[in-house]
Amino acid sequence: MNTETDVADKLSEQVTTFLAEHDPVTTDRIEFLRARFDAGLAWVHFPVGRGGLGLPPGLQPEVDARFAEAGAPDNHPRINVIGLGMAAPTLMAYGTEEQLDTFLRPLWTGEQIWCQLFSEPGAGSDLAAVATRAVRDGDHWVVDGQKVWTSSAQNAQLAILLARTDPDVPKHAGLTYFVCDMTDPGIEVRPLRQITGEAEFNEVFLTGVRIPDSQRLGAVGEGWKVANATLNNERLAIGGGPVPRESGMVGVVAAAWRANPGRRRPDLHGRLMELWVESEAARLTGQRLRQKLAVGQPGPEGAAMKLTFARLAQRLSGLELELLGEEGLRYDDWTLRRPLEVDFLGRGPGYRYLRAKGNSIEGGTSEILLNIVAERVLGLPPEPRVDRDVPFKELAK
Amino acid sequence: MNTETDVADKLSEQVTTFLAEHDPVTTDRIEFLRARFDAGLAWVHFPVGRGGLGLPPGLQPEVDARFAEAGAPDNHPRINVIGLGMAAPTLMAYGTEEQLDTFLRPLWTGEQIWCQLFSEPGAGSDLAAVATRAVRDGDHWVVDGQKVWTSSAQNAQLAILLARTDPDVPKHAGLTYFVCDMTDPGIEVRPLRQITGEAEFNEVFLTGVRIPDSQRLGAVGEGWKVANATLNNERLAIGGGPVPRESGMVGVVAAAWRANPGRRRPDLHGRLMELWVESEAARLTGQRLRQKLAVGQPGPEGAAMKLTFARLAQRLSGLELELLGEEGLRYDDWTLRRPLEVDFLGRGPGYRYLRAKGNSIEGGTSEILLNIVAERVLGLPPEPRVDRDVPFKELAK
Amino acid sequence: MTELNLLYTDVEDDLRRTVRDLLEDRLDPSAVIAMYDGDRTVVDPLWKAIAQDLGLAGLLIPEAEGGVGASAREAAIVCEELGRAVAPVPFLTSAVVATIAVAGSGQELVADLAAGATTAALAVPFTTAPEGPLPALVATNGALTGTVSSVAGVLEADVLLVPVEESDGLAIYAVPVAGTTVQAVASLDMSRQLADVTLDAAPGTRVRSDAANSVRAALRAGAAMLASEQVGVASWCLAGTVGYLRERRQFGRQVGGFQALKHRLADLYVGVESGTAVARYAAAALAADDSDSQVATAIAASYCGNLAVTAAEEALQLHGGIGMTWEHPVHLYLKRAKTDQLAFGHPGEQRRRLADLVDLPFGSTEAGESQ
Amino acid sequence: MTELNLLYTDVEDDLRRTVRDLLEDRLDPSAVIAMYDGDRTVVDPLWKAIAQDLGLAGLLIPEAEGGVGASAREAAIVCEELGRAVAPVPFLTSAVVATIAVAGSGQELVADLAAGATTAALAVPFTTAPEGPLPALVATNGALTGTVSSVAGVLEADVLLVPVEESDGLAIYAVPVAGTTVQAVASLDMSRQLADVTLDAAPGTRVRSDAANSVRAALRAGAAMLASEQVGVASWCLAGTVGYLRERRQFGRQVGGFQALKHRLADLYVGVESGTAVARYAAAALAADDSDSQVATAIAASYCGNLAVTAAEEALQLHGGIGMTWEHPVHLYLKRAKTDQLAFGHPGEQRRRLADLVDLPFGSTEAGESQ
Repeated sequence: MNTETDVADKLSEQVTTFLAEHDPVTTDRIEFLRARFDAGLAWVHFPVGRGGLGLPPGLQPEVDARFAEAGAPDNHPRINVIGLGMAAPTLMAYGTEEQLDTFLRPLWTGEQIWCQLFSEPGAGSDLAAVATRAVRDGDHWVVDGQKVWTSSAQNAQLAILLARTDPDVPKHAGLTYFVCDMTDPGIEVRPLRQITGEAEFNEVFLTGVRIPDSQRLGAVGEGWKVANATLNNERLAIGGGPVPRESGMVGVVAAAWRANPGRRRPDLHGRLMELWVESEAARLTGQRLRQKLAVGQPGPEGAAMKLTFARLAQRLSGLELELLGEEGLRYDDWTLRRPLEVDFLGRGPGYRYLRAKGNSIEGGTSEILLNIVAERVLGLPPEPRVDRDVPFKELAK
Repeated sequence: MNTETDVADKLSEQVTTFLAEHDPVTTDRIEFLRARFDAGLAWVHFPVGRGGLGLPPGLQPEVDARFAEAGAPDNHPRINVIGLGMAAPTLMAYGTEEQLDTFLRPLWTGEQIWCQLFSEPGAGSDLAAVATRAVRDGDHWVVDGQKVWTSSAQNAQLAILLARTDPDVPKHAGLTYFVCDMTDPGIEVRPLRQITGEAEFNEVFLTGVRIPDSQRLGAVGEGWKVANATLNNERLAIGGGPVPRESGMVGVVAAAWRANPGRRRPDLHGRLMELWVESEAARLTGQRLRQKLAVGQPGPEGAAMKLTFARLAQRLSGLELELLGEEGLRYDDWTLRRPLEVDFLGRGPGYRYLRAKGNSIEGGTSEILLNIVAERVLGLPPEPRVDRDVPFKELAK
Repeated sequence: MTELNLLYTDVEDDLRRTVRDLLEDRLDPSAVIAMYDGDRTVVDPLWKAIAQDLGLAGLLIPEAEGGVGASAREAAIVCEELGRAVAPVPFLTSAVVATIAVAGSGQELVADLAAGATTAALAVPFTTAPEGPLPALVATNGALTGTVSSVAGVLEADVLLVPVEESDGLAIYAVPVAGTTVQAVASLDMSRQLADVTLDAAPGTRVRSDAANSVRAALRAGAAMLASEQVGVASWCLAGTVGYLRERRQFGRQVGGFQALKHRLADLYVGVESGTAVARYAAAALAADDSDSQVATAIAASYCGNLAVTAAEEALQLHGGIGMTWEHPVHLYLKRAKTDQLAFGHPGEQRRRLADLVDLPFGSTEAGESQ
Repeated sequence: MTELNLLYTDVEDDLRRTVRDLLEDRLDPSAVIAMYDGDRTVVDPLWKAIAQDLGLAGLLIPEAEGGVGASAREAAIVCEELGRAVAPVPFLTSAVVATIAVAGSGQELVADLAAGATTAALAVPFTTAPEGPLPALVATNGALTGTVSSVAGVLEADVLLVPVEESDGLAIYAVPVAGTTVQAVASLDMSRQLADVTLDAAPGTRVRSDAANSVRAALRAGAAMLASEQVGVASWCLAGTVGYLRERRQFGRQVGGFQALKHRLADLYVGVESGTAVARYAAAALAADDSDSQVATAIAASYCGNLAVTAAEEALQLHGGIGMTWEHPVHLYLKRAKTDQLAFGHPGEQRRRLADLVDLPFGSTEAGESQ
C-alpha cells in the first residue's frame, strides 16, 4: 500500500511542478498540450517518451482533475474519441518507433483528428467480412471500397483502416491494418442521415487511395488481430471518475417526474422507480468496475456495462415520452445537421428516444456483446462457424 | 354454409336418437360408452367404424356438450390424456386394421389407460437421442432401457414406446415405434418426485420386455416419423369449447386481489392488470385458433398457445405469492403423493407456483417451441446440426 | 352460441386486398420519409383515392345517409392496412373519429363526409383518452374562441368539430378550418403530423347538442380502431424483419438462423397473433354493439399500444445499422408506434379504466382510494 | 475521495473461503432436501460449527462485549455464502437481526449471543418491512400475551425478542422460547422454516426500552444482509446452470452453446454483477454508518429480491426436466429465493420507501396523494 501511495504522491508533485513551470492561463494552448505530453502527463500509463510515465492507468483521472482545477486547456477529448480511445492504444501496441514518433503527439494534442474506417455495408457485426481491397503497388497500397458509420470523417486528418489484402485465404487471415490519410483525393465523404434527422456519421468511398507501406500497422495479414486490439479498447472505455447519482438519462426522467405532478400515474411511477433502481445498480456496477481496474483486475466486463447502458437509455427515454404525453409527441427539429457529438441532454425527448436506439447497435450490437459475455466471461461454447476455413472469395455474400 | 348447417343438424339428430335408445341413467356405464363409440359419436372426425363419422373435428364439442347435458357418463378423459390425445390419433394414422380393432375402443372407453415411454434422461428436448434398445428375437422384440417423465405409468395397461432398433445408422433413422404392454414382468415403475413434493410422473425401467412384432406401429426405422405425429397431436391439443374470462390461474389471482383489499399496492396492481390483459389476449387468441380449426385452417400455432400458457401461469402464480405475502410463504403439504392429474386450483398458492414451472418444460420446452415457431411458422433457418449424418453409436453422449 | 367471430371473413379479405393493392401502387415509403422534410405532396391524392375512389370515407355511415353502411370490422381492416403502410391519410381521424362524433345527427356534413367531399377532425389533443378531460371552447353567438393543442388530422381537414361547453351540456360545433389559425407542429410522427389550433371568434355551426356521449363514443372507436392500426404496424415490423434476416448474411450464415434472434422473433409472432385476436375482438364487439365492447376496447388499446412499440423497437434493433438510417423505412414505424402508444389514452390509462370495468379496482372499497 | 469500497478485501476473501470450506465439508444438499420431509438433524451441529467454532455468531458484536467487532461488510460475506449453499442456519435471524435489536443494551444476553451460547429471534413476521407495522404484544407484570405468525428463526432459537407496546413507547422483552407455544409452519422454504408463536402470560424480561429505533435498525440490517444472501443464491444459480449446460449435450452439441440460452445466461451474469455491486454498497454504507445507508439498503433490497427469483427461475428452466426433480438441489434455491423476495419488505414496498427517500414521490405535492 505504501508504494502505491508513494507513486501517487510523486505524480502529484510532478503535476504541481509542471503547472508551476507552464502557466495554464498564459501559455499557448497547443504549446501547453505539447509540453504536457512531453512531460508524460498525457496518459500516465503510456511509456516515458510516449506521453506517459509507465504508471497504472488508475492514476490518470486524478491528474486530469488537477489540470482541470488549474484551468488548463484540455485536448477536446470528445471530438477526438476515435483517436484517443482507439487509435492511440493500437498504435502503442503495434506501431513502429517511427509511427509512434509521427502520430502520437499530434493525436493527443488534438492537432490531428482521427476517424475509423472499419464497418462496411456487408461487414457489420461480422467485421472480418470487410471487402475493401488494398492492392500492393511498390512501396504503396492502393485502396478501393466503401466504408460506413464513420463519425468525424468530415473533420479527420487520419483514419485507422481495415482492408483486405488477400481474398484467397479465409476471411480472418486476409486483412491488413493501415493508417490512412483522409485528405487523399481518392476519399469521398458523404453524410449518412440517421433516424433522428441528423447525420452524425458518414459513408466514406475510397477510390484509388494511395497509402505508403510505412503506414501499415502490424504485419500484412495480421489486420484482424490489430483490429481486435482496437475494438477491445472501444469496449473498455469506462470513463474516468466517479459518476454522481441521477447522471444522464435517469436524471432527465427524474427531473421530468418532479416537474410534472399533474402527469403522475401509478404505472409510470412503478416503471420510473424500477429504472431508477436499475440505473443506480448500473452506476454502482460501473463504480465497482472502476475500482477493480484501479487495482489492476481488468476483464471483459466492460461489455456488460455497455449492454446495461444501452438498455437503460432506451427504456428511460421511452418512459420520458410516455410521461410527457402530448409534449412527448413533439419533435424539436428534423433539419439535417452534422453534429460532432451526441447531445442527449441538449436536444428534446424525441431525439433522446430515437438516438438511444443506436446505443445497442454502434460499437458492437448488444447481441454481439451478449455473445462476448457468454463466451469470454462464462466460458460457454462459441457459435458454430461455417466460414472459418473457406477462402474469402468463395463465401456466399 | 347450408351444407355445414345440414351436417350439424343431422349429427344433432343422431345424438338425439342415440340418447333416446340408450338411457344415460340406466345403461351400464361401459356398455353406454361402447355403444357411443360404435355409433360414431366418440370422436366424430374419425372414420365410420372407428368411433367416428368422418365429420369435421369442430363438431365434436357440441356433441360432448349434448351428452354432458343429458347426464351421460363420460370416459374420464383427464385420466387417459395420453391415450385419447396422443395414442389414438397416432394409431389412426399408422395402425394396421388389426391394431385399430384391438386398441381403439377400449382406449376410448377408458377400459385401457395408456402412457407414453418416450423421454429418457439423455433424450429430453433431443428426443431422437433415445437409447432404449429393442432387439429382434423371432416375431418379438426384446426391449431394455430407461424411460422418464412417464405420467400414469402406475395405472396404465398400455404404452406407446419409442426405442432404438438400429444404432448403426444416424439417430433419426434407427428408431421404431411400439405399443408396449405395461403389465409385462420386465417393467418396473418408480415414482419420480417433483419439486412440489408430489410424484406425478415416474421413471420406467425396461428389462427384457418382450413385445410382439404385431404391436409395432409403422415400419422398422420409421419411429421418428410416427413419434412426430404423436407429438404434433400433443401440441395441437387446444381443448374443446369456449373458455370463460378469468378461467384458470388469472381467476385465482383476481379472486385473491378482490379478497385482500388490505394487501393492495400500486406495483402489484400494475402487474395484475398487465397479466389480466395478457390472459385475456391469450384466451381470445385461443378462441380465434379454435375458430380457425373449426373451419379447417390448422397450423403450428398450437405451439404458440402453449408458450403463452406457461408464461402466464408462471408469472401469475408468482404474483399470487407476492400478493398474499405472509400467507404466500406457507405451503399446504410436502407429503409425497402420487396424483393422477395436476390440481392447480385445489392446491395452495405455493403448489401453483412450483407446479407451473413444469409448464414450460413438459411436452416440449418453451425453447423448443420457440424454435418450432421460428422455423415452421416464420420460415427462419433451422439450427446448425452436427448430428444428422453420424451413426448413433458414434455420437458423443 | 353467441361467440363473436374473430376471423377475417372473405369480404374482409377482399377489402384488405383492395386497400393493400392501392397502397402498394400509390405509396412509396420514400414519400413518407419526405414528409419529415416538409414535403406533404403525397397526402392529398392518396387520400382522395382512398376516400372517394375506393369510397372508404363513408364506410361507417349508413347507406341511407350516403355511406357504405359497413361496420367497425371493415374499418379495422382499413386501419390495419394503413398501419402496415404507415399511410399518411386521415382515415382514423376523419372517417372514424369525426364521423362517429356526428353520425346520426342528420346534418348535411354527414353526407359530405360519406362522399369524401369533406374531411373533418375532432378538435381534441391526440392523446385524449375516451374518459379523459376534453377541451371545451367557448361559443358566443356562434363565434368560437379558444385553443386546442396537438390535434391530429387538422392539416388534412376542411372542417373542425369543436367540443363546446354550453349551459345544457357539451355541444359540437362545425368550424371551417379556413376560419381558424392552424400551427403545424414538428411531430415525432410526421406521417400523422399534429397541429395547434387557435380559434379567435371563429364562425361555427352547432351540429350536435348533448354531445358528450357522441364524443366519448368517437374516442372509444378511435382507440379500438387504433388497435388495429397498431396490429398493422406490428405485422409489418415482424414480416419486414423476418424477411431481412433471411436475406442478410453475417458469419457465413443467414442472420435469421441465430437462435437468440429466432426466439425473439417467435416471441414477437406470439405477440402479433395475440394483438390480432384482441383487436379483432374489439372491432367485432363494436360492430355488434356488444355489452363487452368497452372492456374489449380497453383490452385491445392496452395490449396493442405496447405491442406496436415492442415490434418497432425489435425491428429496428434486429435490422442493425441499416435500421438506424433515414433511407430505410423502419424508423417510420417506430415513430408511428411510439406516437400511437400515447394516442386516445396510454396503455396505463386504459388498464386503469379496465380495472374499474372488471371489478379489479386499485383502491379498497372499505378503505377508500388510499395509496 | 470518500467513495465506498465495493470490492472484496483480502480479509473478506479469507472469511469467505473459511465459510465456504465449512459448508462444502459439512452440508450436503441432500440434508437440506431432507428438511422438507421433516428431518432437521443437520441444523444444530452446522449452526454450532458456524456460530461457535468459527465464532461468527458474534461477528457484529464489539470485542468489548465479547464479540468479533466486525462490520456489516463481513456479515454480508457470511450471508452470501449461506445463500450460495441454502444453508439452514439462523445467522441472519439471530446473529444479524436479533443481535442488532439488542446491541449496546448492556444485557448479558449480548455476550451469550456473541459466544453463540444463545440463539435468538426477533418476534415479527418474516415479511415485516423496516418501516412496516410491528406486532406489539401486551406485557402485564412481565408476563407477555399475544400471537406472532410466520416468524423466521424461532425453531432454532432459545430466546425470543418480543416487541411490546408500553406507555412510554416500544420495548423489547426477552422471552425463553421454552415458555411459549411454537407451532412450526409448513413453509415454502423449509430451509428457513417459519413458525407461529403464541405467548400466554409467558414470562419475559425487558431488555430494552425506547426500542423502536433499534427494531427498525435491526430490520433494515436484515434487509441489507438479505440482499447479500440473495446475491449468493443468484450466484449459485448462475454458476450451477453454466456448469450444467457446459456438460449437458443435446442434438450433438453442448446445450450451453445454443445462442438463445447463452444470451439469457449473459443477461443473468449482468444481473448478478449488478446485484453484487448494490449489495456491497448497502453493506459498505451500513458498515460506515453512511448517510446514504437507508437509500443503499432500499436499492439493494429492491434489486436483489427480484434478481434471486429471476436467477432461480432461469436456473430451473434451463436445467430442463432434471431441475423439476426433488433430488436436484435447484428447487431449494427457487424456494429460498421466492421466500426471500417477500422478506423484510417486498421489492415493491422497498421502492415505495425509496421514492420518498430520493424525492420521487408518487403523489403530487400540490394535488395531494390522489391516485
